[in-house]
Amino acid sequence: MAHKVKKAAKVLSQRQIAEGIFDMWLETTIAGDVKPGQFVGVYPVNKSTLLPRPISICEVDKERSAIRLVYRVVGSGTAEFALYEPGDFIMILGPLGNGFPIEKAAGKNVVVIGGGIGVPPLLETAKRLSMETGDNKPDSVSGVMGYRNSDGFLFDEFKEYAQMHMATEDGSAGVKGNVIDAMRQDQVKCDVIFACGPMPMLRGIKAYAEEIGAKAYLSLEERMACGVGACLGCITKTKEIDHHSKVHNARICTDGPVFDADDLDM
Amino acid sequence: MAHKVKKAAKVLSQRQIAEGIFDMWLETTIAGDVKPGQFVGVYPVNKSTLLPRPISICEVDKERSAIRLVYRVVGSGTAEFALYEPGDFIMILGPLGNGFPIEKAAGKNVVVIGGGIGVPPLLETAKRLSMETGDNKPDSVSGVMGYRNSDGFLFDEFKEYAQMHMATEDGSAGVKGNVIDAMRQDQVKCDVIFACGPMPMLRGIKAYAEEIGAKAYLSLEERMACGVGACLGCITKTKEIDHHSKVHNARICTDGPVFDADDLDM
Amino acid sequence: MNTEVTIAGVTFKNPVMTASGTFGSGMEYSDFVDLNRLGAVVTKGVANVPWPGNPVPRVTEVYGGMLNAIGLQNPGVEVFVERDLAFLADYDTKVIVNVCGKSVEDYLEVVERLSDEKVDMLEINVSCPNVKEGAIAFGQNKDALYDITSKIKAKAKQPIIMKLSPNVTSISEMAKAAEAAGADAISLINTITGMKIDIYKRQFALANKTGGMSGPAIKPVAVRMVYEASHAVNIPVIGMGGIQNAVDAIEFIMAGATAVAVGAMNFHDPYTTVKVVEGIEEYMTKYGVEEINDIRGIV
Amino acid sequence: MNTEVTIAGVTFKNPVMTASGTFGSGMEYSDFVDLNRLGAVVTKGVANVPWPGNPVPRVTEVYGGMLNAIGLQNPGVEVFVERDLAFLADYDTKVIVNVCGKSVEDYLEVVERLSDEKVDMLEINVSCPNVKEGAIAFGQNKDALYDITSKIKAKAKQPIIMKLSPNVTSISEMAKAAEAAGADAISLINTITGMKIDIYKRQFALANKTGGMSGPAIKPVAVRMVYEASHAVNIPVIGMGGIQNAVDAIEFIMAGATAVAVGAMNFHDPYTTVKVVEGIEEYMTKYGVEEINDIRGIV
Ligand SMILES: Cc1cc2nc3c(=O)[nH]c(=O)nc-3n(C[C@H](O)[C@H](O)[C@H](O)COP(=O)(O)OP(=O)(O)OC[C@H]3O[C@@H](n4cnc5c(N)ncnc54)[C@H](O)[C@@H]3O)c2cc1C
Ligand SMILES: Cc1cc2nc3c(=O)[nH]c(=O)nc-3n(C[C@H](O)[C@H](O)[C@H](O)COP(=O)(O)OP(=O)(O)OC[C@H]3O[C@@H](n4cnc5c(N)ncnc54)[C@H](O)[C@@H]3O)c2cc1C
Ligand SMILES: Cc1cc2nc3c(=O)[nH]c(=O)nc-3n(C[C@H](O)[C@H](O)[C@H](O)COP(=O)(O)O)c2cc1C
Ligand SMILES: Cc1cc2nc3c(=O)[nH]c(=O)nc-3n(C[C@H](O)[C@H](O)[C@H](O)COP(=O)(O)O)c2cc1C
Ligand code: FES
Ligand code: FES
Repeated sequence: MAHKVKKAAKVLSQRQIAEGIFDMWLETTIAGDVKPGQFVGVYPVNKSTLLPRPISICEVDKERSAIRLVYRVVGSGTAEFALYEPGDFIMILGPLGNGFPIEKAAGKNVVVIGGGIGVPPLLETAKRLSMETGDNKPDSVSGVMGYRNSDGFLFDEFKEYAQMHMATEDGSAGVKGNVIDAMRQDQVKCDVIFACGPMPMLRGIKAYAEEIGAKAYLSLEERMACGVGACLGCITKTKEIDHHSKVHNARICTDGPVFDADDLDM
Repeated sequence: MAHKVKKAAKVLSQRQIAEGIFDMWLETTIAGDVKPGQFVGVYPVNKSTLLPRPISICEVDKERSAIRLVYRVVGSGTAEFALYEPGDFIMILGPLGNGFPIEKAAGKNVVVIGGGIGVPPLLETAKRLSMETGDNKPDSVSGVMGYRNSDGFLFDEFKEYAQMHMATEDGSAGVKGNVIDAMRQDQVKCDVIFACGPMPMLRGIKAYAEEIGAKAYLSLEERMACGVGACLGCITKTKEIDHHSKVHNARICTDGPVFDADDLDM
Repeated sequence: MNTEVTIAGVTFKNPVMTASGTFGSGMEYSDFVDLNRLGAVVTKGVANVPWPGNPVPRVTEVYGGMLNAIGLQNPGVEVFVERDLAFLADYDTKVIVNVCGKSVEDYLEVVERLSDEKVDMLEINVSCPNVKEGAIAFGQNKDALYDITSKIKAKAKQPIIMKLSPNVTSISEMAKAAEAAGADAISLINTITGMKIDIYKRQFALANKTGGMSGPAIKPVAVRMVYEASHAVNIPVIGMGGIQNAVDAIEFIMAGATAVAVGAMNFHDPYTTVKVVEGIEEYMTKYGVEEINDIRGIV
Repeated sequence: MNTEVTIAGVTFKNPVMTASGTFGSGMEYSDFVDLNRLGAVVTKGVANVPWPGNPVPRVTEVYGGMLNAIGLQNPGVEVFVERDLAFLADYDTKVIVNVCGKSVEDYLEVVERLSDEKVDMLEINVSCPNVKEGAIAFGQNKDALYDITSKIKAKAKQPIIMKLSPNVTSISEMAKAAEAAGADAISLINTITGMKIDIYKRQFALANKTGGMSGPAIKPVAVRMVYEASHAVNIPVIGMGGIQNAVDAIEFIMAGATAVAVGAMNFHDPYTTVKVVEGIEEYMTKYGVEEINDIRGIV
């Protein structure tokens, strides 16, 4: 696992890609050894806020030594991030978390499923899955993304790597309904699932995976303080006594954010 | 007295004029009605610090609707100020305080005396005094500035308005010693004194004024919170029961910063 | 939309007050704020005779707030009545006078002197950490608090608010003692005792060594205490401590406060009080809150 | 220049420790920090059996700090000894184990289990505000504190540090009770109880409703309490609360602390502890301080 560091990163670009959703590229040596599904902690400059904001790594560009963050403005930290301009330096902590177990998809039909602001980490995941097969946009890699409406941020970019399906809450694009509705309706081939999104969606996916006999790996969210496994702030309930806590509490920031759905008590 | 406001001001220029001393012009409507010796409260952006920093108005340019602040970097606030660049907006509160009673110098020999970072407010004071006489650099207006060493920031600018004398602690320029030494040595004509600087200097001036039978008006400093007379943080001991507190405590931010030396219990 | 709140029979046009000692008698902030917009002006503490307060430095800044050790400097109740109450009489806002003293008798003298003055309520400061005698001693011991409260209640013509100190093990116990002794309301929190040392000068930042801490940094402690106190008693609670904006004010109201006060943030932004009033109105409109009382203690 | 300090016969290479619960068992921060540079690693609280802690959300941010309600989740002393103590054994730093429990017996069981382990000192946490039983109950009542301290002292093989709660009326009284009962040192402050409410969701930010506040926002309260406590007792005081850098650490030392601990700021900057060590060395060099002990309590 890559050594974790806190260090300055340089903003390369920043643009708004949908209502309240921003897309920022950062130049950082952290880019050197990132697994898809890992995240970084971004520190606001505003000194009334001291904790890092966990943001998933959406894409990696090793050549430029850069990572891409796609984030929604929801509070003071993300509002500040949206003001950064190319050339600004910001502090980040990472790489954090375990990432998706790409190797578990080898030779299988794999589906990346994202919901809302859970979509971003699946882009690099889809890219790696596609790379692993050696094919360009292989048949065995599918993607199902759920959005509120037809803004479908990042959706087109996935098309380079996977067979894509969309679900929207308001039915304004793709299948009306949630990602499971789209899976069923579009009969998406599925042995292994990599998913990130809101808790109800993840619960639905776990149930769906059990139903169809697929393996699901889910990326969870929780309020974090340290991001490195020290504070025990960000736990999720596990079925078995986990290796670290001995009390069915895995740390999302270090034991996760990606968990085998079978291990979770959701 | 001008209405006090808190509002945004635009940085017009910023430059370093001596070791650790910065000179910043701000565009602000506050410039419209400033008395020399008044000050503004400057709010740092850093949210760990919420209180305004009192900084004297060094010069006023009514045409550009601008004020000039000359300040020494001593802590987090002033360090932040030094980073501002033309075009930045900052929040200021003002105009604050009473200012020097220019009218008391009418027809008299007046000396403006500044020590260290007490020099700045005397520049606008000297300018107004000179204007009042109707003369250019009148004989009746003198200035004595005390510095640690020969950096003598602002000294040359005073020469346009007053007969100038310098004292330096290390003797590297002007009279070696303090401002009183320079007053005596250069036999500066003196009926009225307007002074700002460190407490020991002000005490010395009060004694000197008594000795030579001159009137002295002293600008004082104290830690401030509100800057508008509400918190009672910034008091100085007065000889008589003052009009506001009824307990010999005048508020430097509103009853001052300029006091008749005769009223002070220093 | 109705922002009115009533405390002990006194109706305030909105729940936003000034915190004692941070707003002078209103005069100092009238350049910035239309006092008529405020629920109440709470004045700086006043004693029976003029108090000189503590030596300077009296104020210093800390992370997200400040320490003060003013030491209750005040011109005495006579000057206060003639000057400050006279000034406030011209405004359409309620007037709450904050009262301090070194002994029970001191307090009673002020309370009696104010009996026939145009004062809506009295706030009894038994929680100032910056004076050696009286003040906080009454606020850190529940028997002493009970005693002084009942004596003041017996003499006061106006309803009394007991202002509690956060420097206690159990705020609920103190709130209950005040209620049992007849207080009409309680207000909290006063400042938390703190200290700052200048490591370069190797001396205390304040002449008084310790000072009372206020500002956004203390808000979580204040919200918790308002929640605990409002669950311990049936009298109204006026909440304060670090309020910066309407969001903070509403947080206190949801924790159980009937009204709120803005203190140190006036120094950061002299328009804070009115912005809080406006922000509460916006929140109520946006989220369809008809009565401000409907969200009190809602969590 | 000598940065060594000695507490109850244990000599630390420098006065900088980690605050319990903010540094795991050192493992989690060893990516960032050379543990050999620290005066001591103070571990997360450990109980006789595994504790699941509180439901999430367990952490939330506040102005200049955070609230936590972890609820002392821990894997129990057995796993702790095998895994965490084994890990720490490889480092040249002192090991202080933070001990928690619901009853006096719980504490004693842990203390006895650790008797023969490679542990330099025990820090007894009687001040965690986030668990319903035990913990803070012992830290808010001086008789209970005396009782548990003397019982633990009687059984402990290693010197004991009593970790005090700031949620009390008089920290001096608590410090004296701990000293009288035989504590070898005291550490303070633990977190201050706070609350945060989300006014849009109309619910508490933490599942536990209240949480313990830490971070720079609490520093003035912590410095004041360290000053008061160190003037009330003759045993050494370990100071903590909001330390961000060497300036803060030296402030605590000048207030009377023999050693200091860095807590929540590790989350802001994982290199904080080592930066504090280096900053203290720089200060001592620059200002000609030969012995760190020379500036202790200097104000
Ligand atoms: C592993 C992980 C990956 C994430 N990836 C992304 C992403 O790629 N894009 C994106 O837009 N958002 C992502 N989030 C959510 C993101 O962290 C929050 O939206 C953000 O922290 C909010 O910060 P704020 O200051 O704007 O809001 P505030 O509400 O002001 O934040 C206050 C505090 O709460 C914490 N916080 C708030 N919301 C969350 C949350 N949902 N999860 C964890 N902590 C939270 C913040 O870290 C901060 O400490 C991720 C969260 C986690 C846990
Ligand atoms: C009426 C008046 C006029 C002044 N004019 C000037 C000027 O023209 N140029 C200049 O360089 N300095 C001036 N000062 C001093 C200046 O206010 C302080 O140097 C400045 O506030 C330091 O802020 P800081 O954040 O850099 O330092 P910090 O020490 O970090 O300041 C922390 C706090 O202390 C207050 N403070 C610190 N030093 C002083 C001080 N000496 N007086 C009052 N409050 C202080 C700050 O306002 C702030 O609240 C003046 C002070 C007063 C009272
Ligand atoms: C400078 C200053 C002076 C104060 N004077 C008084 C006072 O005279 N009487 C009183 O009851 N409280 C006094 N207080 C306490 C405030 O009224 C308030 O309870 C406290 O500051 C917390 O609120 P805040 O964080 O919004 O400032 C004073 C506070 C400050 C900052
Ligand atoms: C997440 C977290 C967990 C903590 N766990 C413990 C604990 O297990 N035992 C303990 O005695 N103190 C615990 N504390 C308190 C700290 O050790 C410290 O006393 C407090 O946070 C103040 O220091 P700080 O402001 O530097 O964080 C914890 C604090 C935090 C923030
Ligand atoms: S955020 Fe601290 S353990 Fe995960
Ligand atoms: S700074 Fe508040 S009265 Fe002067």
